[in-house]
Amino acid sequence: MITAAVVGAAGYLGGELLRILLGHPAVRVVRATSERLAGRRVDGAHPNLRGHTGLTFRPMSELDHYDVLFLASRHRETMRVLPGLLGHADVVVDLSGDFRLADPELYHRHYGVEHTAPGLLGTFTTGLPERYRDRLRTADRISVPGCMATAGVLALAPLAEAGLVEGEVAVDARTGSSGSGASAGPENLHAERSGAFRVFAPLGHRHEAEIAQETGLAVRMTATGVEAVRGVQVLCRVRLAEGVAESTVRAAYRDRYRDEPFVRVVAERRGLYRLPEPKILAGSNFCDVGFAVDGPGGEGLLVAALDNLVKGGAGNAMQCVNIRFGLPETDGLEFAGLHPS
Amino acid sequence: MITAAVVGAAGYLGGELLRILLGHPAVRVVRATSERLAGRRVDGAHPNLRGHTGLTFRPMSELDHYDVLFLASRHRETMRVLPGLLGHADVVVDLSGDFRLADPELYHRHYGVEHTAPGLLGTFTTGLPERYRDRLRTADRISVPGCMATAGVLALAPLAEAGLVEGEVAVDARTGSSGSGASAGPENLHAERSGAFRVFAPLGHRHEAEIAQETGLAVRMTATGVEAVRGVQVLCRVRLAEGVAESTVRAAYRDRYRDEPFVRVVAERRGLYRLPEPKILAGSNFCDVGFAVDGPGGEGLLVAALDNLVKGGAGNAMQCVNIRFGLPETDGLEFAGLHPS
Amino acid sequence: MITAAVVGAAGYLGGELLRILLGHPAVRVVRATSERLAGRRVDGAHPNLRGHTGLTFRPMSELDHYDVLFLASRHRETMRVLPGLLGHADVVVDLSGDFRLADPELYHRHYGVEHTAPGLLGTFTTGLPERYRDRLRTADRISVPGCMATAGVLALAPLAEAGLVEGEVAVDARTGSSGSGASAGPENLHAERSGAFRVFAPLGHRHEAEIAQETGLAVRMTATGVEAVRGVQVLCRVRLAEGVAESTVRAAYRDRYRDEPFVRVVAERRGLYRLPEPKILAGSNFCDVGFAVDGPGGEGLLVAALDNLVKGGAGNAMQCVNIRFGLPETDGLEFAGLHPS
Amino acid sequence: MITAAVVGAAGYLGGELLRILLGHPAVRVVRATSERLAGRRVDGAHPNLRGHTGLTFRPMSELDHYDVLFLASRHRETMRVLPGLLGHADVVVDLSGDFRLADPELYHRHYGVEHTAPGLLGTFTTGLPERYRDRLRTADRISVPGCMATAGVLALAPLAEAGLVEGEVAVDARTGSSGSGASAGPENLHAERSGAFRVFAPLGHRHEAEIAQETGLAVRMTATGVEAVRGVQVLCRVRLAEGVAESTVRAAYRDRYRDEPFVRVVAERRGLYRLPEPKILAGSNFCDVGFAVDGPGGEGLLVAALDNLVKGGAGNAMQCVNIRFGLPETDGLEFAGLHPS
Amino acid sequence: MTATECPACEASVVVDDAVLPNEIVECGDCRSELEVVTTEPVLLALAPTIEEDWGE
Amino acid sequence: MTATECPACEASVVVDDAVLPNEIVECGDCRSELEVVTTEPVLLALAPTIEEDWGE
Ligand SMILES: NC(=O)c1ccc[n+]([C@@H]2O[C@H](COP(=O)([O-])OP(=O)(O)OC[C@H]3O[C@@H](n4cnc5c(N)ncnc54)[C@H](OP(=O)(O)O)[C@@H]3O)[C@@H](O)[C@H]2O)c1
Ligand SMILES: NC(=O)c1ccc[n+]([C@@H]2O[C@H](COP(=O)([O-])OP(=O)(O)OC[C@H]3O[C@@H](n4cnc5c(N)ncnc54)[C@H](OP(=O)(O)O)[C@@H]3O)[C@@H](O)[C@H]2O)c1
Ligand SMILES: NC(=O)c1ccc[n+]([C@@H]2O[C@H](COP(=O)([O-])OP(=O)(O)OC[C@H]3O[C@@H](n4cnc5c(N)ncnc54)[C@H](OP(=O)(O)O)[C@@H]3O)[C@@H](O)[C@H]2O)c1
Ligand SMILES: NC(=O)c1ccc[n+]([C@@H]2O[C@H](COP(=O)([O-])OP(=O)(O)OC[C@H]3O[C@@H](n4cnc5c(N)ncnc54)[C@H](OP(=O)(O)O)[C@@H]3O)[C@@H](O)[C@H]2O)c1
Ligand SMILES: [Zn+2]
Ligand SMILES: [Zn+2]
Repeated sequence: MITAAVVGAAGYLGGELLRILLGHPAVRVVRATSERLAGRRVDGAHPNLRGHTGLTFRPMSELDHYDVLFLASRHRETMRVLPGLLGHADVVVDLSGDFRLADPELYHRHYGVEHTAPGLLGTFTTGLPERYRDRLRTADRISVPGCMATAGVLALAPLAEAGLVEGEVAVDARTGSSGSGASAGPENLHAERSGAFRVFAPLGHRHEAEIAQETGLAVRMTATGVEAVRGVQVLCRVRLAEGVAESTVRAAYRDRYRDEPFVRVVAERRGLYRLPEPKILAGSNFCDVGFAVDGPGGEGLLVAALDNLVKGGAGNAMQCVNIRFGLPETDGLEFAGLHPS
Repeated sequence: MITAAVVGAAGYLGGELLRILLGHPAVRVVRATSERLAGRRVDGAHPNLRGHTGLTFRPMSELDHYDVLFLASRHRETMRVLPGLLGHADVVVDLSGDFRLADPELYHRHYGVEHTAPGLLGTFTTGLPERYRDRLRTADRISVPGCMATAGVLALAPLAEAGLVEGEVAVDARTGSSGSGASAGPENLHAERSGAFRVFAPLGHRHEAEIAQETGLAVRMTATGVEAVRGVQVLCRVRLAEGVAESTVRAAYRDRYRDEPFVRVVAERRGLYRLPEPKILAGSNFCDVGFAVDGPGGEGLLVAALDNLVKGGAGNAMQCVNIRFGLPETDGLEFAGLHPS
Repeated sequence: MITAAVVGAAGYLGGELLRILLGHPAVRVVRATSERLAGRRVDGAHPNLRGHTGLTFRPMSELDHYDVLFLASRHRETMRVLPGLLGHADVVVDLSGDFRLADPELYHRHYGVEHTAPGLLGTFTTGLPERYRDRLRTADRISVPGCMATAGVLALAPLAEAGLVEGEVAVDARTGSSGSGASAGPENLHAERSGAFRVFAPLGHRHEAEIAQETGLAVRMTATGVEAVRGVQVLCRVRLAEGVAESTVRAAYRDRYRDEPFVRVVAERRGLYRLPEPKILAGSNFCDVGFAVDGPGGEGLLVAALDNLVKGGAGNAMQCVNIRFGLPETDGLEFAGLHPS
Repeated sequence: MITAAVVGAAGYLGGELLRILLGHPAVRVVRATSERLAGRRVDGAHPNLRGHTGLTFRPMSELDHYDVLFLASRHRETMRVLPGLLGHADVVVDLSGDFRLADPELYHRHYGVEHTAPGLLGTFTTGLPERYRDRLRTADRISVPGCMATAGVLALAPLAEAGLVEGEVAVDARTGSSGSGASAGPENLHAERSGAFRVFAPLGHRHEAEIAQETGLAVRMTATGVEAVRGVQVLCRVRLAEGVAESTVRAAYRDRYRDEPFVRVVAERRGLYRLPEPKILAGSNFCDVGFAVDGPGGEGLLVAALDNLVKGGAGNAMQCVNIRFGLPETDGLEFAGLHPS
Repeated sequence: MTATECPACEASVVVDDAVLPNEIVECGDCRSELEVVTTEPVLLALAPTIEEDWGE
Repeated sequence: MTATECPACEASVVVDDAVLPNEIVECGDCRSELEVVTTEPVLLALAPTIEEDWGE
């Protein structure tokens, strides 16, 4: 059995990691840290885990050595603790935003503070199997992309890589409330957040930089909080290159994702669920991608959806670790999602 | 114009009072207090009031003298400040729970602290027009009942007053998240509260005492937080007295509420909305009441619904003040509610 | 008193018209038609109107003559019945989509059928007070714009009219379920529609044509159904003209809407509700508009929100009729909206 | 591999059965019937199954022979088709209500029609492992209880079996919209059902009879539809027998369910999730049960929660089949549920 | 089983050999309803579909 | 590891041998916070808890 520990295990992403790890056939979670809840039972913070674990949270100071260590602590704080934790595991997987951007300048611009460990930035492999599967097989430091960034990259990659789009991309992201984590303030009070259409990032959302870094495209990104707990959907408005028709677009998606276990192409002409939406993805590791296009050389709308805590975080991290340890890529990630839900 | 001030105006009930007062043809709001937001614009805390008022919050220390002063501050705190504010208005209307129970012992039992102004308890008139309209015409101190208590009392009164029920009443209340106010903790975080069926008071909810006090019945009360922002619904399970049939029950409701401007009897045999529910009452001052009964002498289920911030608080207070100042009882309270919503 | 009749009164927009008209100080509703529900009480279909009206639905065949006749029947059907109803009222207000587009070709393209009364198209005045107040004072045939179109036009007008934007506009609209009306199919089943992020019009939504017609801009429009019953929000992505800075944009909005009773400019730097969202607008006739812009000559995101059944339909129609009959423009439309809600 | 077929596979319960069966290590689904959708892909009706199956629906007339046949067709219709299907499988599992009540009179009273196959009623074993595990090991005809009945029975069984309660039980059930199935009418239109507190069965809900049959108690049952897609919660108000204290109640629950893989006792003094609620159970096969009690001999409130489509239907059926075929009882049912959700 | 091309999206559609003219099959990629025009060789045409109306 | 009884619900609570007086442990059944009063033998007392206020 592979031994695993989770830092920041009291948060939403930490809880999701625990859920997935506890159901994994080849991994044993042996440590879950929380400073605030040290000494308390894990299933107090994560009531879905009742009956699945008797673990209690421990402080970070009590970490031993593990095969793999996941960090699900807050961005801006993670860069301070991660350097001191590298010795505690063979493989370190960071889910915060702190080691995603290769360029410390860009980090400063998007996170508003200086990076405190810029020297480590170049040492992480991006935890996106659909682009870096080979490198992940041997990576010892993995940085999992942001939830909206993952959706945006997976929507754009087939066309961007094949040179089928031109110019700037406008990304319109929508997200549920769990994306803000468990320690959120008054903006996440139920009476205020419920039924919201909150344009919290009208221009220049932070994941813009991640998507640009991965696709090579100029990206403008808007983000809105809507009524949902889990779920991210992105709409990418692109201009198709000269002569590119719908059949070319469809073929590009089909070919790019044919062998991917967790990307489905959804662009249907009938039925209620013609394009990707997160409603049917809660708990599942799928990222559904789809598209609609005008006539050749016209406009395209590319759509992706995922569960921010799964393919947008903990599930994606698990998939990377499965790859790294040579395990079946879908281990621990078999849940299909619910309909209706 | 009648001058009015609102203490605790930054809270949810305070905001609702301001909305109603600003639309009232015969009242002018001249003061809104908040300690925390003193100096800030009122429409910052209550964005629905943009374009309706230019008021800023002021601290309580700056209160002058008004025709009517509403207190919408927290229970347990209100009993400390209210005595010092009595001189600031001809009529004082308290919406907190602090002056509802006549008996300080009962207060202690239900609020967990000693009452700090027990001598004032007997000086308040209960702000329930359907029971105390006459007294309210001359009352200078009014204590508005709790939202679930109002619903429970209005559901039970027609049968209790006519002696048509027997034994103990089991009240099952369901409430939206605004009932906890704007300053709530982690239990009101959107991701935790959304979609909840939270039995937060399995036995012995605090409004039990108010309902018992008003109806003379033995009351057992359970309360559950469900997915809604506004809205309270209560189900009262009663045993009908010997020989009481549905027609008697219906007649009792009809007669009791025939002339009430804000109570509607809803017990229909067709349609989607056969019994009262808060979905169509948001923003309106109606309390809808209805019933279903078994054969004579059998069981009865009495149902009431209202908007906790309106008939369950600010609207009811307004109705009392209209009565007190000899104004048309529906002034400021004309909004019909929305369908669908 | 002005006499009014509503055709299609059993639908959602019809119900909303009735609610507003019943609360109007200078109008008396004397007729509400429904074919399906002829003979049934109006408050059976619209339970919020219990206690406000004793009207029953009548078939269209029983229409007399009224000062004003509102049509809230289905698009594609309205063009068939409207010609025969023109004689029944001095002023006819159509809320369907059938008389909005001046060009029958465009109608065919967007509604998929030939227009059956093309000769009447040119005879309607667009029911948008913010653009046609003067013409509306004497208009006898008024066609109220679509809900998303109204939002889009009000968001864009200040910049479009002043020539501050360039090139194509990308409009991203989000809408609640009441926008589909009361007679919808399986796509509106609660279990399917709840929590949806349904991109039902990825490219080329029908209101594109209305917005283009009103603003003179090239418009591309996407529409998504999200979790809400009422409410529309549009995000318009524009390119600002050379040298146009935020201060110019803000001034343009301020000046354009300074005297408008139902448009508020909302673009704040603090607080939870910085940009327009429909959450606080249910039942109110406001359209809130706001913006965020990049540096001079950069990108702009223009946002508008409204209640699709009020400013997006019945309320807007009422405002037009108030203008037409020389009544105070806010009569019947005073409801401020709720917070929280 | 065990071969399985699902009749009524286009419905909500049918879809849930398919999801569970497709993830089961020892079962192969070889047939899914639908009359309405014969010829269409299964993942068109159940979009969560995209990528999990290429099956198409077939009509019932094309059924072969299987190890196990599940019926998830409508009640009142199932009793007509089931007799003709008994020959198509070694084990038949019915999820409709048609073979749950032993007494055809009772069926008539609760379903409003004569039973058409009364002779078969006595041949079914009740599909509740917590009560009939031993019989299920050899049962060839299994009738799975109703979703609210399962919750009610599991809440009451520990006290009822031990004689710790007295007199009549009042059951208050709350349910999400998926409980009405995929073919529901206008009452399930999103705009009408959303945010509802719909007391659709004020007295005498049909599952009353099932609970009474299983517990031997006199049961009165009320049911309310609340805002949720999945999820059932029941509150059972009981009178404790003389001298029964909280510790006795807790011990009774603990002992009764100690070895049950899918029942958890949840009655906590701290935290947000102190009593059972369905919010964290979507997709999982758990039924959580809990309680709150007054002093000895006082009142008790017993609470149970489950996902109506899983432990309330398809998951429970799977658990029974696992038992019947000697498979690990948790096979196919490992999903832990999500938090937050 | 015969593989042919979806006229809507060019995906490969596998059709049962027993298929009859006028029967409706479904494309697994774009979910178009396809009408079998001829069977030897199998030729598919897009069947007409009704647009859903999301109203306003 | 020592097993002792929860003073709130009588469930068995397993306490680490290294536990110190005044430390807080949690009952797995009822989730009461329990304060360690003495360690030899281990004696637990109910720690005071604050009620959540669901307001109205
Ligand atoms: N949420 C998402 O969808 C998502 C997706 C991808 C990436 N991420 C990233 O992953 C990281 C963790 O995200 P998250 O959403 O899991 O954050 P979170 O729920 O806020 O948890 C982060 C940390 O905050 C502390 N915390 C949790 N609940 C708290 C509470 N109620 N009060 C005070 N502190 C509390 C915990 O640390 P202690 O217990 O040690 O104090 C926890 O480890 C962030 O860097 C985020 O950017 C999030
Ligand atoms: N909510 C209901 O449905 C309802 C119904 C009937 C009666 N009541 C009773 O009415 C009273 C007020 O209820 P409420 O629901 O309006 O309470 P609330 O929203 O919590 O407001 C109460 C006070 O808390 C302060 N406050 C508001 N928001 C805050 C924040 N975000 N952070 C910190 N402090 C904040 C304000 O005082 P400062 O600004 O001065 O600090 C405010 O006056 C209570 O006694 C309640 O029991 C409530
Ligand atoms: N909903 C909006 O947000 C909105 C906004 C602006 C404009 N509009 C436009 O206004 C018009 C009316 O819209 P709407 O949303 O009010 O439509 P609706 O609710 O579907 O009502 C339209 C008509 O359908 C019939 N109807 C209503 N409920 C029905 C049911 N359950 N079953 C069968 N028929 C039923 C009624 O006619 P009978 O009773 O005579 O059969 C009714 O007049 C449309 O042209 C729409 O495009 C709608
Ligand atoms: N829903 C629950 O929570 C639940 C729980 C326990 C037991 N049950 C019981 O299980 C049985 C099935 O329940 P269910 O909720 O799955 O029912 P459902 O979704 O209504 O499906 C029942 C049948 O109705 C047909 N159908 C499905 N969707 C339809 C549509 N849109 N239009 C027309 N027909 C459609 C299908 O048969 P064809 O495709 O062959 O026409 C399907 O097999 C019932 O007897 C119910 O009492 C339900
Ligand atoms: Zn195709
Ligand atoms: Zn305990």
